[in-house]
Amino acid sequence: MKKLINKVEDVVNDSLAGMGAAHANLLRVDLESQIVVRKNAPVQSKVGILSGGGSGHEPMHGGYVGIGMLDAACPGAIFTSPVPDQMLAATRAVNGQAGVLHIIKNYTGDVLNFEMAAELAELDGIKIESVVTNDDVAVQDSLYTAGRRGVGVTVLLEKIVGGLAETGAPLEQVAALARKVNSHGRSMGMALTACTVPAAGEPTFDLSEDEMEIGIGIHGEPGRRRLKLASAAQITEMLATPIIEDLELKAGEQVLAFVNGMGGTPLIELYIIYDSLNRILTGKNIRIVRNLIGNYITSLEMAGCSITLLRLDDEITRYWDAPVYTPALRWGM
Amino acid sequence: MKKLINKVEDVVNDSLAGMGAAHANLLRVDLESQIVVRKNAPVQSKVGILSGGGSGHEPMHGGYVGIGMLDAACPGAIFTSPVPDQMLAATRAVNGQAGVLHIIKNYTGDVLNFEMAAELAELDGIKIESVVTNDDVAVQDSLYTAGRRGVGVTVLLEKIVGGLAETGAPLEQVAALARKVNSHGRSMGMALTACTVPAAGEPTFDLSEDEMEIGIGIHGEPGRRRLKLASAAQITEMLATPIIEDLELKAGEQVLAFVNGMGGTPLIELYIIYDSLNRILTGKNIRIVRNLIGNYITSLEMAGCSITLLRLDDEITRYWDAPVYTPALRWGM
Amino acid sequence: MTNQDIIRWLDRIADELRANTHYLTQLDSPIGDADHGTNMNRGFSAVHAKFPTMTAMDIATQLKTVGTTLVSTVGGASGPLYGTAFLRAGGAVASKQELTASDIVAMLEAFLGGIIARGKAQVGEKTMVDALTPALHAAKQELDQGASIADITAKAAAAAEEGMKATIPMLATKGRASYLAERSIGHQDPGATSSWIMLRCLAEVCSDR
Amino acid sequence: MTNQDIIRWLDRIADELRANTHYLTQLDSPIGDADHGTNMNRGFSAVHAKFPTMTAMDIATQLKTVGTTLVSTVGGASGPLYGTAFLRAGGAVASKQELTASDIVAMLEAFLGGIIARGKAQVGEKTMVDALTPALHAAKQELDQGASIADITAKAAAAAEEGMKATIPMLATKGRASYLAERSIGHQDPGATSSWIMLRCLAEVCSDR
Ligand SMILES: Nc1ncnc2c1ncn2[C@@H]1O[C@H](COP(=O)(O)OP(=O)(O)O)[C@@H](O)[C@H]1O
Ligand SMILES: Nc1ncnc2c1ncn2[C@@H]1O[C@H](COP(=O)(O)OP(=O)(O)O)[C@@H](O)[C@H]1O
Ligand SMILES: [Mg+2]
Ligand SMILES: [Mg+2]
Ligand SMILES: [Mg+2]
Ligand SMILES: [Mg+2]
Repeated sequence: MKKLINKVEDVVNDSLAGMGAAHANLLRVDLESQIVVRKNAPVQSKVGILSGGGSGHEPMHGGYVGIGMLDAACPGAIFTSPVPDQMLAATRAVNGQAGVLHIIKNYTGDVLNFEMAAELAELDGIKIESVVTNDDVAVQDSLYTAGRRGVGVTVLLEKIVGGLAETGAPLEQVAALARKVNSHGRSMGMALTACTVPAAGEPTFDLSEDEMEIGIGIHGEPGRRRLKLASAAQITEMLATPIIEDLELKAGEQVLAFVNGMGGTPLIELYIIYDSLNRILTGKNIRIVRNLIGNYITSLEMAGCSITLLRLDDEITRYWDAPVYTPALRWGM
Repeated sequence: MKKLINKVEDVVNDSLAGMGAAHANLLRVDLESQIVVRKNAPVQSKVGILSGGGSGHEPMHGGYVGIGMLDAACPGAIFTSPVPDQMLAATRAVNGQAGVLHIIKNYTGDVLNFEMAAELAELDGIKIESVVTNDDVAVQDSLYTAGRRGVGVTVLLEKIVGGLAETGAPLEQVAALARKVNSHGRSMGMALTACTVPAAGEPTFDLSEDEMEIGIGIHGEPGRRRLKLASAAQITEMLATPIIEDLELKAGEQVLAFVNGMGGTPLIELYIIYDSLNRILTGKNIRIVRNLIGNYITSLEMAGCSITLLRLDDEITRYWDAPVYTPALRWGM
Repeated sequence: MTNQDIIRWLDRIADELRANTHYLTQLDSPIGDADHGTNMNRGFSAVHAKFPTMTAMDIATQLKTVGTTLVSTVGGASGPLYGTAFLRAGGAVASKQELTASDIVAMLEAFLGGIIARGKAQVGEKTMVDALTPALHAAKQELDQGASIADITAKAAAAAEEGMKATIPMLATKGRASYLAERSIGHQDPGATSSWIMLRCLAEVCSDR
Repeated sequence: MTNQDIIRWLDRIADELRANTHYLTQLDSPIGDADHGTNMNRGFSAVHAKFPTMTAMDIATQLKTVGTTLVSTVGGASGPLYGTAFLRAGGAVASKQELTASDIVAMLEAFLGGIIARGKAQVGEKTMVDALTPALHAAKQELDQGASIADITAKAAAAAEEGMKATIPMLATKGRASYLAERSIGHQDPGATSSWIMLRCLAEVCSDR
């Protein structure tokens, strides 16, 4: 295992310490509670926007704390949902008397821990709404299973909902927009290599020189299918087609196209994927009117990418465009 | 070789096409001339800021074309300096009658090709100033050698000088600031893994599980020394110490600290390095008042990092803070 | 079983989970996210650190302390699941100074009940439930036949081991492994394995008495 | 040597560089950036593509066309270096219809002169100059002794090969390899190797005539 780390058990803490030192103008890191909180939190009368999940997906979520996006993030151990104590501490820290929105990616661990945290917060008299993202079309959805994973849409949702919350909108409206964004977005990912959880010390799976995994999540896990390596154009087709079909995107519609790197894939390759995606969508007369390309929701140093498409309407576009100032996303200010 | 590419010979073109499609609001990509040009270029009476070099260092340089930074970039083949024709085409495209600054990283190929381009541009009657960055303390400087490489400072310089140029400052002043920034900055890099040039198809060097290279550049080349893998804190010490000594940084001075990923190292690790760097500098009472952390000048998918320190003064800080809007760096607008 | 036996049980679990950290994490690699061993070890190390204050507690408080400690330190799916399990187990033995055979079976029933209430999994979904359900059945059967605590817990552990092995051919429909669908087949469930470890430790403590 | 021989020479170079692309790139890996073969092949493929228009040109124009083509397509250090070399070589044989032995030596001298003027390297810095300098000396010596074109170019190629091999123990002080300092020792310089290939092709064409 080759990583720029000190002790395996200090990875998350050391990284959070660096983050806190680097972005003291935007946020503070509370190492004891293991939370990242917007500097001036709680913002009175503003809905607090809180997310969290395992670490290893950087910049998600800590990198999205700041103005116009998250008010707090709870980072768990690598690939492990944080615990209710963190979520409760963060909820209290961002409660500006307008309630708190919990943004949860659909994984059993995240859902269960946030569930317990919400129960505890409500005992405190804090109004909580929870939204679970589940945009991964690689996974079959069913009432009888754990359901689809929450992946790329989470990043977009956090930005958009954060934009609305900044206007002082009430909790119900913020939660409704969050649910709409989730229902408007779908994602699918693939891996060229596995990644290594520091505490495990070895790659989560073996993949030979000419193979890839299609339909992966963001936890270094294998995907739905192992296939022979294909060209960027073919891979883009494999990822985009199920998304377009599942979203039932029609000619004339407008989307935000998000090409995300899994952590170890350089930008030069992500632009190649974007080029293919643009050709596919243009061919169907679906218009990309906003885009995001880079490493935004990652799986440690895994090589690979995911594609997310988000159907845009005026409201979603407006809050996507709204100013944001966080370590990882910044515009308009 | 596992990469998200189509044909090996199309890597740069496909990626540029994606970039052009994604950022049409900021720039246009001229695939025939192989240049990336600010959308509204030439800006009349503004010094044109041009840089270029081999591809494989993304987002450098194309990702820095836009408002407040570069007016054009010339991407060469992977790790290969672009040719004078590209530089000349770009120079013409950004000449707003106030002259053009060529920002060149100190590599024989880049220097020679830019030299030829400047000769041709001057025949056209375009005023050219050239600034060569050479900030890599891993390399001994000498009149009788190729000298120090240009690495991380180049990114900072392009931003700062681009900020000044946007004010309409004359070419001599812009070039003088560029030279000052170069003289105020030093860098050093390290690699945990090699990288694979697509056309070569195999890693540029072999490194065993417990080894690292210290003193690398940005072209996938081995470094000055091969050492046993060390902790993030030790590595940071190895990189920062020669920089601090070479810059003769004193207690009370202010710096911009730039922790750069080589392409395959995830952000979580870069923040660990930043944490160590912050401790080292704080220990010497050197104040980090600005920072940049992420993949900004890369070596394809290489795992590793580089540290750059830039001594700040009021002028440099002012133009670092000035608004910038490019695909890869954006603030203040 | 006294409150000192509970400490012995927890101590043994902590030891075994430490020794099996890598093994459990390896089980979690092909069908999960390579953290189950680390998670469980983190949780029971935290429990272990609380022993000084726990020795004087009654059994119910001990078990509830384990529950809240796991909830606060494990994270992931296993934190709330095992956390709720121990909380409910504690609830089932409220104010008991010593656990009889039937108390132990009631404790196991509440333990499993907590996991099902939290995680909504049924038998056959390739989770902890697949180790704990046969274990509970076996324990009940032994109890009905008037067996000793040592025999009850030994049979429960043996049934848990069978149940754990039976997860290998299962197709997962709950937890992370469900994302792999058919590809989850052929791998032993890490959570069923940690459940078996806990029951094995219980049996060992009970046979040592 | 006629303008048709020049085309034959260039054709041979293009063939050899294509065949040796991987080899040259491999030489450029440990002490460079793994692109010399790709660079040279790209340049001479572009030259090759211009043959239809080049066959009717005089020798000087042919060589200058090679120079400008290399400058426009190779990039890196080798583009301006070989580009300038061919431009100067063309200048040295202005208006010649056929090259005599002394014209060929003059062409080689201008070729090396171009590389030195552009790159400022001296003998012993582990570059192309270390193959070309002994080649030029050998050619001059042969010329002074009244040798044939075939012999002159054969001896020049042989000397270039020696010079190329002599770069192995050298410590680089110019080009990318200089960044490695002591670690550049023990590796053959890729540019010296491509220079040898060009001279070998010249000798082959001249011996075939
Ligand atoms: N809904 C559920 N009900 C019961 N057990 C579950 C459920 N979901 C997951 N599990 C158990 O949790 C185990 C994984 O735990 P762990 O790896 O610690 O958490 P995570 O899956 O969040 O990484 C699985 O092996 C499985 O036995
Ligand atoms: N200053 C110089 N003078 C002469 N030859 C040089 C000089 N610098 C580099 N070279 C030659 O260029 C070769 C490398 O060419 P190439 O790999 O194509 O360019 P780059 O180094 O830009 O990647 C070296 O092997 C060396 O022979
Ligand atoms: Mg987990
Ligand atoms: Mg090169
Ligand atoms: Mg797990
Ligand atoms: Mg090279």
